[in-house]
Amino acid sequence: MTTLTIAKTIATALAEEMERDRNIVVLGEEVAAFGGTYGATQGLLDRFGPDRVKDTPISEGIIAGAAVGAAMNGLRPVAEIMGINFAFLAMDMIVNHAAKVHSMFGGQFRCPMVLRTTSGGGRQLGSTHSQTVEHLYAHFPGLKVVSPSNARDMKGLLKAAIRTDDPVMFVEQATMYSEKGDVPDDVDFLLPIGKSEVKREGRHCTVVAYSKMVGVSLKAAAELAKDGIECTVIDLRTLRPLDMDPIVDSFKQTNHCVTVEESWAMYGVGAEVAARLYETCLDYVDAPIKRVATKDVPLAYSGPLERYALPSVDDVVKAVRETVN
Amino acid sequence: MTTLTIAKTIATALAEEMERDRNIVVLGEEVAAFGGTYGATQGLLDRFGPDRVKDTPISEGIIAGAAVGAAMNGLRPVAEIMGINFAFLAMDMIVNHAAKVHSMFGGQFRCPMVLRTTSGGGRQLGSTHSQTVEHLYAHFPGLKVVSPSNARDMKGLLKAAIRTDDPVMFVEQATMYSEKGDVPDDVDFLLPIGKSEVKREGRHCTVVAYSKMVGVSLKAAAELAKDGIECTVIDLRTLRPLDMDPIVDSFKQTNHCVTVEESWAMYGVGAEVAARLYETCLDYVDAPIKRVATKDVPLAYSGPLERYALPSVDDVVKAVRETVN
Amino acid sequence: MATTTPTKSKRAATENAATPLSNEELLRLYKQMVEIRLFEEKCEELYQKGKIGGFMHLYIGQEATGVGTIAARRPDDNIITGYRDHGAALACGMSARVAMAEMMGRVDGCSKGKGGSMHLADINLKFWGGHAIVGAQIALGTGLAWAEQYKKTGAVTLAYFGDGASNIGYFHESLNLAKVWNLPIVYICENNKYGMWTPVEKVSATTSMAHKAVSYDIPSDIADGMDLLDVYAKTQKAIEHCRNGNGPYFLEIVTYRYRGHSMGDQRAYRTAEEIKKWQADDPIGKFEDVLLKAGIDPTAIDAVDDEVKAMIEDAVAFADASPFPALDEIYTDITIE
Amino acid sequence: MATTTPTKSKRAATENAATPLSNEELLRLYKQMVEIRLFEEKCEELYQKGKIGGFMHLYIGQEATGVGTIAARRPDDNIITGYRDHGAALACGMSARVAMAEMMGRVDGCSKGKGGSMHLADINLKFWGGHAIVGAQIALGTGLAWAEQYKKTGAVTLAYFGDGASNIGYFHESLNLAKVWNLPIVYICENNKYGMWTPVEKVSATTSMAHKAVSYDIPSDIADGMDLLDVYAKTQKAIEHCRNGNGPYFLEIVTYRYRGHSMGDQRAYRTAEEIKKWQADDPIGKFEDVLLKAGIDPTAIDAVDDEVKAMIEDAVAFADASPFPALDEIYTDITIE
Ligand SMILES: Cc1ncc(C[n+]2csc(CCOP(=O)(O)OP(=O)(O)O)c2C)c(N)n1
Ligand SMILES: Cc1ncc(C[n+]2csc(CCOP(=O)(O)OP(=O)(O)O)c2C)c(N)n1
Ligand SMILES: [Mg+2]
Ligand SMILES: [Mg+2]
Repeated sequence: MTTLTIAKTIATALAEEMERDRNIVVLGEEVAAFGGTYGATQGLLDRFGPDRVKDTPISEGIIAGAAVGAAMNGLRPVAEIMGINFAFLAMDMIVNHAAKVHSMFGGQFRCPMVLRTTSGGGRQLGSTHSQTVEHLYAHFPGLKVVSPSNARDMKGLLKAAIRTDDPVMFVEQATMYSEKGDVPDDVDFLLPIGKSEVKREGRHCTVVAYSKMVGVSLKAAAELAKDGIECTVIDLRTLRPLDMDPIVDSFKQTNHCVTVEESWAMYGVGAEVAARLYETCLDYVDAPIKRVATKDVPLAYSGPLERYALPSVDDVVKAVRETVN
Repeated sequence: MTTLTIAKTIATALAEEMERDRNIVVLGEEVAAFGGTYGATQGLLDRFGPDRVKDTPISEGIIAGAAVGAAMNGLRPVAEIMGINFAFLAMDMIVNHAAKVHSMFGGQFRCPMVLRTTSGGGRQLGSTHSQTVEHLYAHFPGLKVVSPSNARDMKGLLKAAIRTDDPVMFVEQATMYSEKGDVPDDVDFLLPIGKSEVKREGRHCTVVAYSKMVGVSLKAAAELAKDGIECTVIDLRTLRPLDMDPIVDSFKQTNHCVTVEESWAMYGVGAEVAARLYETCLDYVDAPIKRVATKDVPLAYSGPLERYALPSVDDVVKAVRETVN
Repeated sequence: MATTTPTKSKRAATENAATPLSNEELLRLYKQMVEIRLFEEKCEELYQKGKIGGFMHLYIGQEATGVGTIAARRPDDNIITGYRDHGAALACGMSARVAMAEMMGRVDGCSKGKGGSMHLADINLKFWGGHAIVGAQIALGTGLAWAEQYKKTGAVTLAYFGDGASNIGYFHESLNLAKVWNLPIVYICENNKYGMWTPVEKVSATTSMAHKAVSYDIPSDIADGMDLLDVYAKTQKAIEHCRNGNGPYFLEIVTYRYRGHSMGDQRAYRTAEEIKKWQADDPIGKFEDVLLKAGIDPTAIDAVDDEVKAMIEDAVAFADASPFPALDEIYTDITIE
Repeated sequence: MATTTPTKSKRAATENAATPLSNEELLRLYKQMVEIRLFEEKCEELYQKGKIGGFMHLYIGQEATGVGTIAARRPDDNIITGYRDHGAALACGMSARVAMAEMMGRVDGCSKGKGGSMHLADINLKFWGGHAIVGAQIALGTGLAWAEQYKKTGAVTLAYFGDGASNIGYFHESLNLAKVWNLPIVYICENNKYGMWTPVEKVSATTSMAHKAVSYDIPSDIADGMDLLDVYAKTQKAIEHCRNGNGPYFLEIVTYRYRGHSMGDQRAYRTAEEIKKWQADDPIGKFEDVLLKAGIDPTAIDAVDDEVKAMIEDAVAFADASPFPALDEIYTDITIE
């Protein structure tokens, strides 16, 4: 176990995997010479050389396109798109090609690639640079969408993403890179893609979150515990496939649920989780499931406005209180 | 009242609006010289000339980009993207620019544009050409997303979309262009954007659908009526803003609901409708809300496979039966 | 030849032209072109009968492009193209049976009936499809080429696209990256003068596709798509350039499609004269003359025609006998794990 | 001048160079450049103090580009640029007060604090922003130009973008459309040699941005971005070309940013020598010489420096006194209806 920042964890996981498999290559804007905008590819160029670690032009379409084509043809690219807000420019390649070359040609082609990108608000970047939209990709069969909540999970899930033969969107919350955590040293430390995990147990309310909102939910749970309200906090970790099992198990005990996501609620993750929970557990529902999300507005630059729009620990506390009462 | 195909209805509505307002211009691939792939812009070039009706290169990014820029600068473009599957190539322009130039600059700019496109499967076009993904756009505040279910609504809503000062995604189901309906002749016939409509009334189950699935649901309702199961069928018509009022009203009577959509269920429209319904009407729920949708697979070319994956009248009948029992 | 489309061979050649190909090879390429022509005519018929669905784009008139370029490849060189892909599939060596079964959505199709006309592919032939999002194959091909460069195989990638596709963003991003990374790829623009119903000059800043390579400092050439030998020679040169590590190459092939953009295209966007003019220059008729000039016996040519005719009938019978996939097949091939 | 960044004026000019501008005009443009320089230095300071947030990209070193090009526009010509937009905003006539209030997220900012550093704009100045998705402004500008053509106003659009942005798909699709539609737009590539930390030659097929216009048959020119008069003259020519109905024009302006890509950029991707070399050619210092050569009194120049210094202080005071927007402001300006 070593204490690492998330940025360092990612760089380490990438290095370990590249060491193991020569077909793994890394590409993206600023990933090579300067180790990534957020330092998540630091050291790879020095260690693996310019054939395996490649800076690209500002051309999101071909970053994804080159990755898909190379993945079809035997490589295992890990492409970085600097932010999910720019990934719209690569979206055709991701949802129409990465997600489909396997199925559309009857299984002939494979697309073992990982597309790493960052998501989330909270940095005063204005409305085009602050979105949380990974669930849009999770709509598409053929893709896997992973978004871990801490350093340890980053390692286990990134390595699993690189090793799977399917295309994976791997989404990192942009304000979390400097967060530290204890990370297993095992070079084969893997976490299963498609498994939610209970991060805290409690009997009054089931809180479902992923990525940064897991931390927010855990803080809220700690707060609520002071008043005797005990929450189970479940980390989805993967948006496709979506694992409802631990949520259903918990909900059958708590009979209350709050979902927490950094995206807008409308057509979001909370809606899907809630709809599924009602489908399977209607008899256990004691109160409407509440969704905590970013307010339904574009995020403004001005600090106070942005903070007001984003979901906070207080929002979660309030939602849980309202639900359990 | 005149009986028109949907294609002709759209062409007529466009012509009427262009007659009324010289700032309305039409652009897109094949929209001018040959009146659109589906004939929905037939006759416009002859009538309004090449300055107002413009064929473009195959460049989805600049089709949308030129429309947004021109809309900011005083025109009211109606852009056509040949299919929503190609609109991924314009998605940055739509969600990061059309949806945001008004808010991000504090209200200085306006973006009165309509982006018309087609959606849906059922034509054996394979998995990249058969998707139903308009709700992805409806995730974004700043946009309006409209998708009518019949000729009359096409006219009223397209005209309203053209007249609103906000950017609108206007989504037409591609197999419906030759469907006929009675269309009011009134050149000022408008339907409100953001209002769901009851298309049939019944007391046993509330069926919520939009676009082509309204027709499918109405057929199912007729079928069910033979067995004494009476459905209310509600047409969402607009995915953003989403009007829940008639759904809530109906559900309070029927206590049962089935949602029907042509997209995949996961993170789809049914999930949002269900989540909201439970939020406001939990005490009225007699059975889990069922979601009918395309099976969670990429659509195959082969006819039998495609038909099997798409939602059918039978699927709706079955879902309603299961719900009310 | 046996086609119903006029090919205008005069069967009266006199000169004895030297070609870089043996007579056997000439006959093989002739056969491929005839196979494509007859396959396409059969598809047209089957589409009208409702046996084939979806969007279908015929290659009639462009046969020398697919056959002439692919003849110049090494078997491990990659081929990737757009939805107008029947010609490339057959020229790569896909059997008409398997191609036809795919056209008809059957389980014995190359993609198990899941892809259809626009998505033919065979990984064993290094034929990577058939992609129907305009221009996407330019980007995918760039990725294929990158993988070969990385693996140091010496294989070159041939990425085909239309004049219309050259206007899309993928084109720009691909050519730029290929030049910067010095990738072994030949970008082949099949300039058939129209994208759907729109003539090149109405939507492109330049009517010369080769001119589009200038800004990237990528060398280019223009081949006569009605002349298989010209196509072949220029493709050889292009592939050599890439194989020798000189980076990407751009080849414009000027050609023409006799049929509409896709089935059901009845629009009057071109004149009968224009079509006739090009048909007078038919790539198959023209190549027949080459064969005759090379001294190949007319009866040998007739024999090929008959053989191909039988092959196509056999392919239809095969496809017709092949079942539709089981419904549960929709749940397979989505993800691997 | 009063900046802390070396500008290297020698204040010892002897020749009496003729310029196309009056002395009054020269002083006005000098003042604009100094205003930008001091505004940027102040922003740097305020960012370090935490008064400004987000990503911030300074224009120091590139002043002659913004000022020299915009000086050549008619007031109704459109300006649109990327996130490195402070210079264009001020050169368009936005008051430092309003710009600074926006930088600090205050209600009196040009975008009510909603846009911040990357999204300055003023519709009344026909300054259309500040857009932070790389290259999007190339497409938006093309749309602005189309509207002017349609309305027959004679107004020309100036769309600015970086060397890095020229590699994105929007660039290709925009230039092609502008040529086909004959739009009145000057594409202005501010080639400052780097996109973030990556030098042009590492990511672009050609190091000459003007060369990128060749494929579209769009005429182009290259201006020395350290020389305001050269920029001004070449922009005039470009705008004239467009105003006369000759379609798009491409102008590469070779320039340099002294600071990092954005605040907090500490990477060592260029040498101190390189930066010094460019600073020796500082656009403001150089232009000071022009003023002196034109016979302008050094004390007049000093007076401008002092005036601008006071202006910037006043702008900061104004912005600091302006309140943050009310929280409910998040619900406004989303849609109109
Ligand atoms: C991104 C995208 N936009 C539009 C279409 C619709 N479309 C299919 S083929 C085509 C014309 C392409 O013309 P060209 O590239 O010249 O190829 P050709 O058909 O002539 O072989 C269009 C517009 C598409 N499939 N994908
Ligand atoms: C589509 C997109 N990709 C990536 C980014 C991140 N990014 C912001 S600025 C920049 C560099 C742009 O360089 P250049 O165009 O040369 O402009 P300069 O900063 O030098 O003025 C990058 C990669 C972005 N904002 N948008
Ligand atoms: Mg063509
Ligand atoms: Mg630059």
